[in-house]
Amino acid sequence: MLKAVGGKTRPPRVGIIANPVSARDIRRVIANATSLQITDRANIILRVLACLKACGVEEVVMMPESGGVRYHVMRGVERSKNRGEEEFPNITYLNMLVTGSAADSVLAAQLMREDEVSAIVVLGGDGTHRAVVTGCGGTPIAGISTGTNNAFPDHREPTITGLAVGLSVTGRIPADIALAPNKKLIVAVNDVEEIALVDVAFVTERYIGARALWRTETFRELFVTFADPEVIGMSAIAGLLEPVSRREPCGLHVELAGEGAAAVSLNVPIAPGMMRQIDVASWRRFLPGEIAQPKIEAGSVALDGEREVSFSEQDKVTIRIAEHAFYTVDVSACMRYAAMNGLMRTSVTQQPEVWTV
Amino acid sequence: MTEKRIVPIVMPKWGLSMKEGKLTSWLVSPGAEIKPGDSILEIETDKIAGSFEAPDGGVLRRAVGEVDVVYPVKALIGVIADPSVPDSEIDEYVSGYVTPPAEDEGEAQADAPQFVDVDGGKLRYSMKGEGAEKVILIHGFGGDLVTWMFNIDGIAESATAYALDLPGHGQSSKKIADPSVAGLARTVVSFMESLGIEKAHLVGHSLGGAIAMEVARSAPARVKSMTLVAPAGLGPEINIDYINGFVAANSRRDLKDLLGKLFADQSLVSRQMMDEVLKYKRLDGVVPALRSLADGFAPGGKQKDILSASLNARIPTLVIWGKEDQILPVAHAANAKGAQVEILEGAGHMPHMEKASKVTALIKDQIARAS
Amino acid sequence: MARKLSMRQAINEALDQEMARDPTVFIMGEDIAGGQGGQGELDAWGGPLGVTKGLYHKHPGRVLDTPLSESAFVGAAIGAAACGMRPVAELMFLDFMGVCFDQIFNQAAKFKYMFGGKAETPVVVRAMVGAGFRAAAQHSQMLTPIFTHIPGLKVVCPSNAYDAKGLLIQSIRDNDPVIFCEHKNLYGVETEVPEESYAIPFAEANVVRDGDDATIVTYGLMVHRAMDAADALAKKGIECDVIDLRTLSPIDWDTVLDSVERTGRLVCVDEANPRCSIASDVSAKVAQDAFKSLKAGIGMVTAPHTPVPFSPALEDIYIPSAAQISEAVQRTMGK
Amino acid sequence: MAKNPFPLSKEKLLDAYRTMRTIREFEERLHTEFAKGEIPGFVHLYAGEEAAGTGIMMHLTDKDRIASTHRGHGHCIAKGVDVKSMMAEIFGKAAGACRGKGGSMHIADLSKGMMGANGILGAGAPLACGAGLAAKYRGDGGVGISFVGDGASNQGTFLESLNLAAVWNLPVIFVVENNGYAESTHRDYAVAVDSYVDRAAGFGLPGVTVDGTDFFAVYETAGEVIKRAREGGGPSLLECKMVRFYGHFEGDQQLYRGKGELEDIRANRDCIKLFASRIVEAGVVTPKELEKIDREAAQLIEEAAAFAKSAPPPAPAELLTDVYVSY
Repeated sequence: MLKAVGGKTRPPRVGIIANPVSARDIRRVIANATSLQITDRANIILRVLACLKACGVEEVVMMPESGGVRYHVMRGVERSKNRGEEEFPNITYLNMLVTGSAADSVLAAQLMREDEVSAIVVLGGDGTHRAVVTGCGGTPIAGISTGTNNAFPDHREPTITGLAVGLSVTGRIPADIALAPNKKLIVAVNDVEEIALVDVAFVTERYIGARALWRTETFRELFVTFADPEVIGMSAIAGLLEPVSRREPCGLHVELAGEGAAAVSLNVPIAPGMMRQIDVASWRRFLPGEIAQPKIEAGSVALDGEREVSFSEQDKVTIRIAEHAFYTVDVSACMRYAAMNGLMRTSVTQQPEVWTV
Repeated sequence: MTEKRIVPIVMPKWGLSMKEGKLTSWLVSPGAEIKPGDSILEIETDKIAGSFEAPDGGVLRRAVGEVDVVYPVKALIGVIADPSVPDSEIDEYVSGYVTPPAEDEGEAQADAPQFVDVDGGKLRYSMKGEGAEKVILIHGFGGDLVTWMFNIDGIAESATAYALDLPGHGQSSKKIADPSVAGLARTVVSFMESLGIEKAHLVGHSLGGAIAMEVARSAPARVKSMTLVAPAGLGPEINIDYINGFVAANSRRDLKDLLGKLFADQSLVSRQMMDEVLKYKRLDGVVPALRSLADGFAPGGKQKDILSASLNARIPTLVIWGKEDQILPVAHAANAKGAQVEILEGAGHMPHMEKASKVTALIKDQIARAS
Repeated sequence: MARKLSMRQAINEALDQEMARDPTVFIMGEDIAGGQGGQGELDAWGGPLGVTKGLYHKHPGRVLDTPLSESAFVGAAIGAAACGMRPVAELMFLDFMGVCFDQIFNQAAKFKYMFGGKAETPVVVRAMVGAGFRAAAQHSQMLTPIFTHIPGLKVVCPSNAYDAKGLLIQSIRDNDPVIFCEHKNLYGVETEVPEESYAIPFAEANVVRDGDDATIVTYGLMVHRAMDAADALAKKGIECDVIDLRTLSPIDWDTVLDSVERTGRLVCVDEANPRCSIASDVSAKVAQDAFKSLKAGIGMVTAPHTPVPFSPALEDIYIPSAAQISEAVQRTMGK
Repeated sequence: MAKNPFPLSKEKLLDAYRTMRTIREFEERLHTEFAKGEIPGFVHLYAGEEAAGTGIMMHLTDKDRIASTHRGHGHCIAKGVDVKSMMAEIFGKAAGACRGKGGSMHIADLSKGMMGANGILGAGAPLACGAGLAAKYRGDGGVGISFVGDGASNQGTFLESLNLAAVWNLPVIFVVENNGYAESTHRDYAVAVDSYVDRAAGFGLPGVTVDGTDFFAVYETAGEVIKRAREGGGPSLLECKMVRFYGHFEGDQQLYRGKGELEDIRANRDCIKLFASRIVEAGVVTPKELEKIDREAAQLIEEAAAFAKSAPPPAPAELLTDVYVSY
């Protein structure tokens, strides 16, 4: 089922999709959320590039965008070249029209999959990762958190993510160790399917507007792929009720309570720094194979924290959960393997034992 | 006895702040026969220019002062004496003359205007002299206590002279609670009460004359005599264009012709005089105050308060008028029944400035008679 | 005795009284209180030369220290004025107009006209002008001509404390934008100043000395130099009209022309550089309108066409002197 | 009719549509009149950007002030300036909003809180700070809105104003209308850090980026930032990513555009089409209702143009008036 990560016929190539407008939405205003600067995003990419090069990756393909990341990356590369360094791999940009919307990330992921890159490094929040997963098929992704509600991507120094990707795509870490499977939620509104990596919320607001979710009075129902009490946002509601890990073969379904019908009232960080009381009517494990329907007849579907689709009484809406839906580079496993097997050693006086995880 | 026979002409002190003055011209030459009150020379200070009138009669024996030279107050400028006084004596007098030192700060302070709170606001006034008789000098529309600067020292020689700034004028409050003649008269009475002046000789110029008459009418027990200098209140006519022009004037150009109408000799209107008027007129509240006053005593361009009927023999009344008055018709003097009337040649609406010595002498006589 | 105030005190009193009178008046500028954000005293400076000292505590919330950001705060003053306020912005040194000039000449000066008469911008920009402070080229200029050139602006430059108070009050009450230029070497000079508020109308020059032989037209610090010159000339029998323009835009042409028509001789004195200066402006006007009255060529005494030098030895000869003025008057007399 | 899912009443939705259609008609009319040589000088058209101005202005009243840009017609219309007087102004007529003295780049109506289009790029930001300062000083709950293009956001005035607004906690919103081009130069070239949210963050202001072609995104976000400012929550920055249908000014051949770029934005990013389809699909309004507004907007602009063309020019004496209130 798992392909070897390194391409056999061509030298390994890595794709990078950096969303320049993640962490830019209304939560800056309503919740003092982080707004990671463009220069910081570019510097993250430069750090990842340096690690990829250090691991022997010579070709990187990137998504073009018009948010300013590209110019900083290219300036950084040029400055390095001017000083005679060979710090970075060769960079090419996908040939695609930039629209400045999430569609760019979807398209870039599709093009990278078609181009058979070995892995895609993603810079963004939950929304960006969802867009990439929509297009990347079986190509593994490595997430770097640069968004607002980062329930999905890990929080770690991107240098290490770059190293883990570099080691794995150059074939030095077995795929069954380097890669981890993930669940996803699939929402169908009539014939159109959308996915979510972390959570699907049904809310009564029936327009998209500023997308973010923060008006708790509109929340009705929630499905999550995993429930982690260490994150913020919708999945935090589930996480604080009953933790479910990313690896368990089920999700959680939470029904919120109307007036006075709460089984449990929770204090939840539903956005950065924004604590709200959430009244819960019931919750249960949500299993693969189940097909659920929302209780409300009209409203909006919020995917990974953003209102995306609105529906009315005429629309048929269903939701289900899928296991092994896509793969992520397991940075922790990779680095442990690298350490145990001396992958980062440059002079070999003592051969380590070969460990497996 | 030489002192009596020789009359020194010294730089006068006009107004409170004057320290020196410039002799701008001699109007008579040495040897000329001089009557008291003749204009003999012209002086300019940083505030005002004016002609200086002879304090006494005789022959101008020496013109010590040089034209365009600035002299301190009380410096010797000339000598008048009878022809019988020998030249040697005159020369001795001139060479022996010592200009008295300028008043020290303490004396200046004693002279400085004071303020008193009365019904109708804060009033500025100056007080001079120590005589038993009290005299209150009431200026006219748009004027202030400084308009009596040529007279107050003379009056103060034999009486205690008070000169006040009416509400809306000088440095008194610019708000006028009641801008009618009756209201201003009440302010004067309140002023007298505040200073403990039971009875006084009232000297009023123009609007101040009408105010004096109203005080005499409404509070006769407080008035010993009246001297009315070109007073309002003796007939309906008034040069309303002057009044309106004065209220509206905002620049030196506006004022120049206007102020000329006050005097028989228009050259008396100096740049400094205009500047002083402008400085006053620019103060916040002055223009509305003047407007309300003008509307109070001359609504529709005619005087409202005709007080001639209230004059009576119990309060001796002297009326002084400049023959060339362009503001209030000198013919109104005839309406002052029972009053002594003095019409002065060569004077306009400001006889107490243009013919200062004469007017001062008339006021002193009036006070003496009525005491 | 009438009360005497320095020009610094007179300006402070004008601001104080106008703030007390009109709640829409507030003042803003760099360090006009001073000490903000530090651990020491507030109102530590009261302006770099102490002109606004004491107002901060007297008028809470109405004395606004600004960042060093002239474009932003002068523009904000102009914007607030267009919204019905009467702000007085202090630009510290008029030399700093270089960094906010757009807001003054393209915005404030133009609103009334380019919005078809429907806007009013009652803003006052106060700033120090003039040389003699050993402050060198960027803190000493007399840039009055630049503002005078621009339609829509009014330009005021008082020569004494009395005028400073009355003209500043008028500037605040005026409904047009006013550039109020304060000569830093006059701040300490005292004159009699009434305690009450008063406004001196614009376009009314002050004749500070009368004479029939020649007319000296000037403003600001140069009024004092001109008076010194006129005193010296009087000793030689030459009597001068000395005209203090007080406001450069609008300007009192009548007083200038009346005087020149009487004296027949004109010397224009300006601390600004000579080209396109107030002096050249007055000269041109008189040459056009009173040519027949002129008995001699017009004299001009100005700073040289150089920046203001630093060294006292140079700055002292940069500033027009009484001797130069006196010589210029005598030249018009053929002497 | 379906239940209205939007945060605005049907009436308000139609108002928004009418405003956007009026702007579009106005600008398209200027486009043709300019080509015919009927308009003096030069004009900068707001077509394509209507959703931003409209979505923001719907939250404002006359006590809220805006400082606009050289591309100010849309702001004027959305802020309630009379369309006929605007048209007459652009034709240089006495009946113009500024009596023919300002022209396209200086239309203002302070009674409507429109502090003027501005020919100096970036100059409006300090003025909006002044409006915010006045509102804060008076405590009247008003806000100042500074519109600035992506190009003019490089001006020192703009950056200084971000700082001043932050330092004084002014009720000011800085709206960056990012249409991608500073005149003919793409923002990628001219803006070192091509993120206005970053710029705001650099001064301690929250910044938000929204899709400026999405009326609802603009409307909801603007509502939050304006409410925040009114309540004393201080300044913020709102970047609207949008598209410009015409050149920098009329007559601009737009040779700097990528191949197919204009066709793409007109086909796929027309904010009015997107808005119309959204409200029609939701079943809140019918195409017929919108068509009626289309006709009325066209009629209004037709009347405005006829009025402007037939109106007399200013009298020569007008040259000298309105320089000062009194002089």
